[in-house]
This record gives sequence, structure tokens and C-alpha cells, in this order.
Amino acid sequence: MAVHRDLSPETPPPPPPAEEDDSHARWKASVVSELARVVDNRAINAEYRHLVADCGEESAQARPGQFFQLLCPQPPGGGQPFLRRPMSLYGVDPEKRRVEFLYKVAGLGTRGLETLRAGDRLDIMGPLGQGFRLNADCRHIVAVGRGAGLATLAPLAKAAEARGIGVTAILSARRPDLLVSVELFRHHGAEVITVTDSQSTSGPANVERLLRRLIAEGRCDAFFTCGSSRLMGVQQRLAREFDLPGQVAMEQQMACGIGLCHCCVRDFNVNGEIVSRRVCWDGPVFDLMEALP
Amino acid sequence: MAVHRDLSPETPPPPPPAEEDDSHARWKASVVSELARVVDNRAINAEYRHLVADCGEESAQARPGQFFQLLCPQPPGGGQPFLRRPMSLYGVDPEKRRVEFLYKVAGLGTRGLETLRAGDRLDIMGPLGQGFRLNADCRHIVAVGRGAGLATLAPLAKAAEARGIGVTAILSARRPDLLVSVELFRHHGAEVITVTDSQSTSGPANVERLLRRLIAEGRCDAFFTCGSSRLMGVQQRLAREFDLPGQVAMEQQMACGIGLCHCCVRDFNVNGEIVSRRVCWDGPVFDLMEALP
Amino acid sequence: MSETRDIDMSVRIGGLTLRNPVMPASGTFAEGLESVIDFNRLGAMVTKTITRELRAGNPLPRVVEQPGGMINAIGIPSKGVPYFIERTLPCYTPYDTPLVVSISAPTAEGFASLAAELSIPGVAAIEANISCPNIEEDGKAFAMRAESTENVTRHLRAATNLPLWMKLTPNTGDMPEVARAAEAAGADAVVVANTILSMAIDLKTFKPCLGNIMGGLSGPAVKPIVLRHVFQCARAVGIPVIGCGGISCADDAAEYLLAGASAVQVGTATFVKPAVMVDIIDGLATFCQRRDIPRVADLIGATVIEEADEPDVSWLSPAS
Amino acid sequence: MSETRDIDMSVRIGGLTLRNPVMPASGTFAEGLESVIDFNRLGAMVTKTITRELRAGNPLPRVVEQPGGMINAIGIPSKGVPYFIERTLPCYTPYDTPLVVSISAPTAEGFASLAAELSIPGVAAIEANISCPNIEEDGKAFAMRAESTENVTRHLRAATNLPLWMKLTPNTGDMPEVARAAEAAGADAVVVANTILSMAIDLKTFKPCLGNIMGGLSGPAVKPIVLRHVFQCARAVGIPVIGCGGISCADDAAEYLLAGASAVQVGTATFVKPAVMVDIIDGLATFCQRRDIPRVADLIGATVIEEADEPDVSWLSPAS
Ligand SMILES: Cc1cc2nc3c(=O)[nH]c(=O)nc-3n(C[C@H](O)[C@H](O)[C@H](O)COP(=O)(O)OP(=O)(O)OC[C@H]3O[C@@H](n4cnc5c(N)ncnc54)[C@H](O)[C@@H]3O)c2cc1C
Ligand SMILES: Cc1cc2nc3c(=O)[nH]c(=O)nc-3n(C[C@H](O)[C@H](O)[C@H](O)COP(=O)(O)OP(=O)(O)OC[C@H]3O[C@@H](n4cnc5c(N)ncnc54)[C@H](O)[C@@H]3O)c2cc1C
Ligand SMILES: Cc1cc2nc3c(=O)[nH]c(=O)nc-3n(C[C@H](O)[C@H](O)[C@H](O)COP(=O)(O)O)c2cc1C
Ligand SMILES: Cc1cc2nc3c(=O)[nH]c(=O)nc-3n(C[C@H](O)[C@H](O)[C@H](O)COP(=O)(O)O)c2cc1C
Ligand code: FES
Ligand code: FES
Repeated sequence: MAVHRDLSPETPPPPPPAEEDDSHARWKASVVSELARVVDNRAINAEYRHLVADCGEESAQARPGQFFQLLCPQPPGGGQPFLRRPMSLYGVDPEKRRVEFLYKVAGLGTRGLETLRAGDRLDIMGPLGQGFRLNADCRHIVAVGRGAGLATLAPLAKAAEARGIGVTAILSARRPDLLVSVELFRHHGAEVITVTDSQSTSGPANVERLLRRLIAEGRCDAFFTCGSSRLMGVQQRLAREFDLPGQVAMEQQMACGIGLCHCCVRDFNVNGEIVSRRVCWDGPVFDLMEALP
Repeated sequence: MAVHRDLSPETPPPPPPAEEDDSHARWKASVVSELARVVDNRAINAEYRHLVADCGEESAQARPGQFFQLLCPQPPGGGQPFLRRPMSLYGVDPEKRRVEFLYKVAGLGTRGLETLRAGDRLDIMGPLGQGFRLNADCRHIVAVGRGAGLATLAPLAKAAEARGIGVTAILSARRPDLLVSVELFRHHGAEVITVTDSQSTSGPANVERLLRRLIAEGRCDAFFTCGSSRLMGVQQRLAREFDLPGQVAMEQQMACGIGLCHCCVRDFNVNGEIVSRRVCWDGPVFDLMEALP
Repeated sequence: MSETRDIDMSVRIGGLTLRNPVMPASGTFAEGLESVIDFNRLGAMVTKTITRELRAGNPLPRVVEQPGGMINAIGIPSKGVPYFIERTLPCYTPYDTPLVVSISAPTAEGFASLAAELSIPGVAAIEANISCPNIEEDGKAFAMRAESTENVTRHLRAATNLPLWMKLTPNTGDMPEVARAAEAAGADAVVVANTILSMAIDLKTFKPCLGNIMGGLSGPAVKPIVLRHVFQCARAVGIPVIGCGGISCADDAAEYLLAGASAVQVGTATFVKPAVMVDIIDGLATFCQRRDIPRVADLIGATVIEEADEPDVSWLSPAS
Repeated sequence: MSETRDIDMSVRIGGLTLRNPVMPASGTFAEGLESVIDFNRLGAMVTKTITRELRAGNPLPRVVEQPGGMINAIGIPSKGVPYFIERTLPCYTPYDTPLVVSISAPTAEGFASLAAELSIPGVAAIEANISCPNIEEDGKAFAMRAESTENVTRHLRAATNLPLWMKLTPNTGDMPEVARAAEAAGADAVVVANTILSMAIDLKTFKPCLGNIMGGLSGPAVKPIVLRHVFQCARAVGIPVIGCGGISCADDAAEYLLAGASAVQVGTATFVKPAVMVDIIDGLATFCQRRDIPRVADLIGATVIEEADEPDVSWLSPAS
């Protein structure tokens, strides 16, 4: 297996540049950084907070699996986060022009996010990256998430519903009270199966059993997953066994978020060759079979 | 006239160091940096704001002419002021443990001060520097101030009253509505004469006339001044002519505020020799006759 | 944008006239930025450094945030020259903005042959990133010393007729001398500067924060240092100096021009504010307008130095 | 303070044992600080650099604030040796804390005779600030080059039996070599480092913000750069390295110790937080306690470097 890191596949071509005679008029940004206005920012359980913000037209075009880069305010006690922080789209309303995020307070930047109150401004940049692709000939998909992946997968529920695609969501967490997105999936007609560490239901063996049943029932035309490399491994095995397609949303530390800096690379196995891709630009959603843990 | 810059006179000796056997117990800070609690911070006219803060025991020992170094919060629009900003003591209450400042919004730091609300914390460091000395054999002093000098001179009013010393305050400003400390001086029994540019009463000639009258009336045993080098010049001339003592509070950009860095030096004329002194440590109050404009 | 009409924003860098003095710094620019800003607004475009060989780049983590900046050790992941010519170059040819190609090689000959190979239509200038190790000199970067800089510049000069910009490192004690060496050997401009070698240690693991142990500091934190280098280099050479280090607003760019830069490159600031280069261009125009300065080029080297100001370097290192 | 009891905070710098590794940086410490902190808590005390001659210092303004730091061009206002011995020294002798006297001179002989003159009771060590111009070498600072560093160190070594610390400049490209030269010539420790030469221009007046045009950057902004220098120097020499640059909390100090510093100096942070050195001492004790590290000296050079981490300097300047 030849190792060539950072040999990204062709990146999506840039939008066709404007013609010379009328360039300024023609060119239009597809990614913006704007001062969104916070509508709400509250804890929904012991770990996660839900942030809702009014935004502009472009941001409100975000699609499931895409993400934003947030310029986090300074948390109390000082220390200005210098770089933006990536956050998956959790919800979007193109009419109301509103985006939602679900985040866990981890370090400097997210501690800054925590301080935001309704009415405050938040500099958001997006929508970014390649989101999930919902294939028209899919009838029923399975979404398997854990951790921040529960936020990343959430917007699939509405999108699948809109396309008449059935969804089974297997949502994993340490404890039942730390599960998120359960109501959201149900609201959009998905079947939700919750598995937790405290109930000893979240192990790979149990999830594999659940998935095998769904496959057997013809309710798994594709896997969508995020947030657990163990569960990703289970799905990769089943996908190979049953020749099913799948997509996975990956995380990596980011600086620019738009493919400039090559700090967010990960290795992928593309037909037996290891290639390096930028999570922000070539992903964050990748082909399940190419992802490496 | 020999020029030796930065040849400061003897600095006040440090407090006697503790003995070895019991050093930690004996040593006590005379200057502290503490998080004071803002009680009030409001505009009193188009230029000046009045900041009142609850503080600790040491800060509340501040005396007229001393100053504090304030660690200003970040103003909206970013840019964290790195160094502290010097502010004269405007008022102090040792019983209530409260200090007051009067400040003009000038740049980054003071724009940060402006954002403070009651209940906020403000890191103040002080009391700093050599304040005004009120000689017991003075019967009547004259205080001449302009600009930030109106704040610096203000606490003299109460101190003089307490010692039974009469005060005449000549307060100068561009317009009558920009005058500050007038009521404060009156409250403590001082006679107040206001002079302004808009009324064409603030010129040196007029102030000199006022001062000559006070001297003639025996109501000027000493000058106390701050905030105008033109008016300082007038007083130096009169002090020489009538052999009167005087004190002047000076300004200079500061970094440390406690004599460490030598960034706040000014030249003084000491018996015909130019010597350099640190405004923060040797001053900010200096002998009127030694000051250079 | 209407403000920009009244001000002549153009600057000359050797043989090239740029529509304005603002361009990206190598390694912080790629096609992806087209989703945020119109490349036809820029003074020039500068590619990530490319090498002849395929290169993997450095181990992760490649970036660590610092107060007022970041340290990076991306390395130079490179897909080689054919990929660049066939796939990357065509992305930029549609724009009416000169493309500067940044190159690197481990030997002077390597630099020369790479420059020759890339002296093709669509490439407006070569920027030689000589802040990389010279394998013929024990791995010391070319730009650490005047001699090796002169040597590599001479090789490059012989290999290409394109405008040749030499990008210097601030990790040397001799920048003005190195700049003079580049000028003597025929460079058309010097870019001052690359990042400042730095380090951070993770207090949880006691390991370096970067996979590469050390990396280059960039962002606002380096601005006062690199501004000084630009001031010193601009006084040392007659060719244009292109300033690069911590520029994140029009005021920063104006400060660099005043210090003697003929143009500026913007790097890290784009990560935080992706449209910052356009803001800087508009802001420079406004800066000139407010002061009745008709041409942005009038700012170049316009710092007022008074007689009495002659530096007494005292306990500082000398001002070259 | 009770925490400090359990941890052995002492460190050895050449012949000196310090009660803890925290001391002020030269030029940021004076008697005035006694009003804020107890000097008997410090690891050592370090004076502002003194010279034989009377010196005025630089024109004003001497300081300009920067994001995350400040640039200063104070110069070395000095009242000469007799004043120091008669008036300054007695202020420090009552304390049970070693006093390090920082000296400077324009020639190697000047350094030597000043050191000899100051090798008197009450002085525990000499810190030679060789970041100042060497008038015998065209004004280049001694510490810019290994040869001049070796020469001045040799002269100093012959002139005093006191522990000799050489304070280096980061404005050279050769710090590890310079440090090796100091070691070879008999220095007991190197202090890494002085400030980084920098500049700022006032956009209202177009004049330099400092009377001296250029000055030295200090404060948090320089920390990642100087930490790297300490890491490189500590690997280059066997004598202790004293780290100095941007330290403003216990975590910063711990990072320097991990990088290889045997002690640290704190400068600019004291201007912002005057009691910061005491906080750092207490914080380092807590740092060790939380990790069950019995002696603060165990942190020195304890950075974990894994095999795979061997730096690939790529487009950065080489790691010495
Ligand atoms: C595409 C993408 C989508 C994400 N979506 C979500 C989400 O919807 N909800 C959520 O809670 N979290 C999400 N994350 C993780 C989130 O970005 C990190 O938790 C956050 O950056 C931590 O920042 P901090 O300053 O609080 O932590 P610190 O540890 O102080 O951050 C230090 C640095 O490390 C980076 N970093 C730290 N943790 C991560 C991480 N897990 N992934 C990437 N970078 C990291 C930070 O961005 C920063 O540059 C996502 C990450 C990526 C890459
Ligand atoms: C002993 C002393 C007492 C003072 N008392 C008062 C007071 O009671 N009320 C009041 O309104 N002002 C007072 N000042 C002036 C006050 O310190 C400045 O207005 C303030 O520092 C400006 O800071 P800034 O960040 O808003 O302005 P900026 O212009 O952004 O400040 C930039 C730098 O210059 C310094 N600086 C700017 N102006 C002055 C100045 N006039 N004097 C000294 N340093 C300056 C700042 O401290 C800072 O370091 C006093 C100054 C001194 C030295
Ligand atoms: C992520 C990153 C990658 C970089 N890659 C390169 C590079 O490939 N070639 C190069 O010459 N400089 C490279 N640089 C240095 C920048 O071009 C620039 O010199 C430096 O970042 C200082 O400018 P700034 O402070 O505006 O970022 C890189 C900088 C960053 C932050
Ligand atoms: C105001 C000021 C004055 C200084 N004076 C001296 C000096 O006289 N001698 C010297 O060796 N270093 C001097 N320095 C440098 C400091 O000792 C120290 O090396 C530098 O500031 C970096 O440390 P810091 O970031 O903790 O301030 C001075 C620094 C400052 C800020
Ligand atoms: S974050 Fe910069 S390329 Fe992905
Ligand atoms: S401000 Fe530092 S000595 Fe006065």
C-alpha cells in the first residue's frame, strides 16, 4: 500500500470566474462571514448547549453535514480565542434565515460561546465543506451518532423527510440524560433507538446486532455516521459485507476552514492507496469506505 | 547648565525589610492591585465621567495627588489595552473604603473604562506616587487647575478643610459646561473662581490678575496646580516674585507606575542642573519651581 | 468601492505593476478563497510553495493557537510540478490578476531548474521561498546567510526572465545583509518575511504542541518585529520590499508601507477574517483619501525620521 | 503559601542555589516593587543594567503598547558605579535573597573591569547584558556573534570569581552557537533572552512611536519565540539556561522549565500585575503538587520528545 500523504484528490472546481468586462458585478460570494444575531443560547443537558442565531441569506443555505467557523468571544478570565472554531450545522431555516448549533463546552472557544446572550452578535463563517448527499434511490437510511456527531447528523432528519426517505437513528451517549436530537429525529418521523453506556447498550456488539436487524428488514440502504470511530468500524464491516454505501462526517483541528492551510488533513484509503485530504474542504463528509479511524 | 538626564534624586527608601526569622509575617504591602467593585460610572458632562468603586483598606488610604493604575477592560470593537492607565485620585473615603476617579475618554483604555457598569470588577493598583504635602503653617492655599487637573486637585479641598486651611480654587475649562469639581470645592468651603475660554476669562493674563489679587489679599500662602503648563508658568513667575512655595502634579506616559521602568521620566531644574525624575515614583507631585513645561 | 476610484492604488514591484499593493502570503491562499472574495480585486495572487518532488508535509498537529497568532508546521505538502501545471494553474488563469508562484528546493540548482520549468504563460513572477533548508549547507536555510542567498539568487536569475522575488526568513540576525545579497544577485524584490521559528509545549502531556516540535509564528504577534525588519531592509536595498507579517487591517498595511514596503502580503488574518484582503484594499483607499494623499505609492517609505531621532541602540541589538 | 512547603522548589544555577526558580528580569525591577511584594519570597533579585559612565537613556516616548506586549527603548540611564555601590546596593542587602547585578559596557575590557569592581559583598552573581553594541565591532551587539561573545565572556571570567550569567539577544540567527561560545569561555549560565528588536509607526504623525525609532518587544507576544530559543539553547549547552520572555503566569513558567530552563525571569508581566512573581512561585508549587512532582527541578527539560517527532524543518529555518 503506497503511502502518499497530502495527495488530495481533485478538489471541487471553484465557481467559474467572472468575465473581465463585468467582473465585480458578476462575482458573488458563496461563503460569507457575517455578524449573526443570537436568538437563544441555553443548556439542554449537562453537556450540550443549543445556540440559535439569525443570519443572512447565504448562511441560511447551509445543508446537512456542512459546518460553520465561529469566531468565539473572549471567555471570562481572559484569553481571546485567536482561530475560529468549527461547528456542524445542527438546524437551519432558509425562510426565517436562522441557523442552529449544538455544542459542548470543551476549552477556550466554547467557553466563550457559552457567554453569549440573546441579542449578542456572533461572527459566523459559512456554510463550509461538503455535506451529506442524499441519493434519490435511497428508501431508508440509518444514522448512527455519538458525541458531537448527534448534532452533525441531526439535520439529516428533516432533509430525508423532505425527500420521503425513511430514517432510523441510533443515538449513543454515556447516559440517557446526555442524549440529544432524540425529539428532533422523532419529530421528523424517524425511528429512534437510543443506546447508552450506563445501560450497557452502546457497545459495538449491540449496535452491530441492531444494524444487522435493520439490514435484514430492508431498512438500511445507506449508513450515515459521525462521532465514534468504533461505530464507524462496525458500519464499515457491515457495508462491505452487504455492499451498502455510507457516508461519515469527520473531525479535525482547523485553522482556515476553506482549504487554504492544510492543517486539517486526514489519511484516507482510496483503492488501497493512502491519500491525504483536507477535512474542511474535501469533507467533512467522506465516503464511509475510504475513512480511516 | 549641566544636562544629566535620568539622574533622579534619592528615591524614598523602601520600607525596612523584615527580619529573617519572621519575614513573611512582618512584610506588608503598601501598594496593592485588587479587584475593586464598581459602584457607579456615569458621564457628568460632555467630556468627563465619574467612576466610583468599592476597594480594600490599602487603596482607601490614598491621599490627595496620589494616583492609581487601572487595568482597563477591552472596549467594544476589540483591542485589549495591555498596559495599565494612570488616573488621579478624585475622591476617597477610608471608612466606606471607596475611591473615585474622574476621567475623560481619550483612547483605547478609557474607552474600555466607559463600558463599566455598577457591579463590574475593575483591577486597580495603588495608591501610587508622592501626593500633595499640606504644610501646617499654611493658612490659605490657591489651587489652579485645568483639564484632568481639575480631578487631580479635587481631593485637596477636603484635606485642606480638615486641617483648617482656606482654599481658593481657580478652575479653568473651554466652556462653563465642561467645568468639573466646582461643587466639590464649594462643598468643602473653598472659594471657587471659574474661568473659561468661551468667556475669554481663562487666558494667562487674567489668571495672573486673579492670583495677584489673592496674593495682595494675603490669601495665597502656596500654589497647587495641575493640568496647564501655561498656568504653571504664571504661578512659577509669581512664586519667584513673591517667594511663595508651590506644588505641581505632572503627567507622563507610564508603564509600571512604581518606579521600575524609567519610561515616565521628565526633566526638572534643580538648582540650575537638569535632572531627570520618574513621574510615577518621584512624583507625580513636584516642587513648582523645579518643574519644566 | 467607490472610494477607491479617486485614489491611484497601483504600485510597481520591479517590472510588474499591481492594481493595488495587497496580495496573499504563500501558504494561506488557494482556490477555496474564491468562495469568499473576488480574486479580481487583489493586487496579485501567490500560490502555496511548490516543490519538484512529491512531499507529504509534517505530522499532525500542524497548528497551535497562541495569543495574537498561531504557530504552524504544515511543511510543504506538494503534488509536484506536473500536477501544478495541469491542475492548479488553470484555476488562476481566468483572473485578470498576476499569479506569483512560490517555489522551494533543497539546492540552488534545484531552485533554478524549478524556476525555469515554471516560467510559462500564466505565471507572472517567481517567489523563491529560501527559508527552507539548504542541503548543501548542513540544512541551514538559504536565507540565513548572505552568501547562500546570493548564490541561490544568482542561479535563479540565470534560469528565468520572470520577475524574481526572494522571500527571506526573519530567523537570521542579518536580514539587511541578506536582502542586499539578493539585490546584488539580481532579485527584483524581497519579501520580508516568512514566519518566526517558535514553539509551544502542552502542559497536559509535556509534549510539544506540534507534531514537528517547532513551527513558525505568524499573526498580529509578529507585526512589530517584522515591521522593523521591513524598515531596516528597505533602507538597505534599492529594490522593492514586500512586507509580510501580522497584517490584519488597513492600518497595519499603511504602517508597513510607511516603513518602506512597496506592497504587502496578508496571511494568517485571512483565516480569521476571510475577506480581510478586500477590506484592507478599501481601507487603504480611505486612509489616503482622508489625508488627501492622491496615490497609495506616496505612502511607501514616508515615515518621518527627525534628526534627533537617530537611534541610540543602547542595550538593544543594533539597528543594522 | 502552605502548598509550597511540600514541594522542593529550589534550583541550582551554577554555584548558586536559589530558593525557587523565579526572579525579575533586568530593567523591570527596583526598590519600588517592595511596596507590592516581599523580596524574601523571590528566587533572586536582578538589578537594572548599570554602566560605568553616567548615561541619560533614550529620548521620549520610551514605550509603546502593542497587542500582547510592549516595545521599549528606555536605554540604560545609569548613575554610575559609585552611586550604585553607595545608594542602590544597600537597599537590597537586608534581604535573604541573592542579588544579581546586571552590567554593560562598550568593550570587553570595559565589561571585565566593571565586573571586577562589582565583585563585592552583597553581590551574588554578575549578569552581563551583552545585547548592547560592541564599539570594537562596528556597534554590533556582542551577543550577535559567537566570537565576540566568547571574547567578552573570557574577559569577564578572568575578572570575577562570582557566578557569571551571560544575557543573550534573540536578534541573532545563531543563539545556540552564541550560547556554546559563552559556555566555552566559562560562563556559569546563559539568560535567554533579551527583547526582540521591533518598531511601530504612529499613523497620525507618520513618525516612529518611540523616540529611539526602534525598541525591544517584550511580553506575552514573544513567548513562543523565546521558548523556542530556550529549547534550542538548552540542548546546545551543559550550563543552566535561564528563560526570559513573556512569562506571565505559572503555566508559562512551567513551559519554560519543560523546555529546558533551570530558572525564569519575569519582566513586563510585573508592569501589568505587580505581584505576579509571587503568584508564579505559588502556582509552580501547585502545578507540581497536582502532578505529584516532588521537586520543581524535575520539570527542567522534561519535554517528552518522541522518536517520530524529529523535526522536519521544511520551509522553516532549521532547528539550529
Ligand atoms: C467539522 C467539525 C464539526 C464540529 N461540530 C461540532 C458540533 O456540532 N458540536 C460540538 O460540540 N463540537 C463540534 N466540533 C468540535 C469543536 O470544533 C471543538 O469542540 C471546538 O473547536 C473546541 O474548541 P475550544 O476552544 O473550546 O477547545 P480547545 O481545546 O481550547 O481548542 C484548542 C484548539 O483545538 C481545536 N479543537 C479542539 N477540539 C477539537 C475537535 N474535537 N475537533 C476539531 N478541533 C478541535 C480548536 O478548534 C482549537 O483550534 C466539530 C469539529 C469539526 C472539525
Ligand atoms: C499621574 C497621572 C494622573 C492622571 N490622572 C487623570 C485623571 O484623573 N483623569 C483623566 O482623565 N486623565 C488622567 N490622566 C491621563 C490618563 O492617564 C490618560 O488619559 C489615559 O492614560 C489615556 O489612555 P487611553 O488608552 O484612553 O488613550 P491612548 O491614547 O490610547 O493611550 C495610549 C498610551 O498613552 C498613554 N497616555 C495617553 N494620554 C496620556 C496622558 N495624558 N498622560 C499619561 N499617559 C497618557 C496611555 O496611558 C497609554 O499607555 C493622568 C495621567 C497621569 C500620568
Ligand atoms: C498555515 C501557513 C502556511 C504557510 N505556508 C507557507 C509556504 O508554503 N511558503 C511560504 O513561503 N510561506 C508560508 N507561510 C508563511 C506566510 O506566507 C507568511 O510569511 C507568514 O505567515 C507571515 O504572515 P502573516 O502573519 O500575515 O500570516 C505559511 C504561513 C501559514 C500560517
Ligand atoms: C522597560 C524595560 C526595560 C528593560 N531594561 C533592561 C536592561 O536594562 N537590561 C537588560 O538586560 N534587559 C532589559 N530589559 C529586558 C528584560 O530584562 C527582558 O529580557 C525582556 O523584557 C523579556 O522579558 P519579558 O517579556 O518578561 O518582559 C528591559 C525590558 C523592559 C520591558
Ligand atoms: S482548515 Fe485550513 S485547509 Fe482545512
Ligand atoms: S512608569 Fe515605570 S518608572 Fe514610572
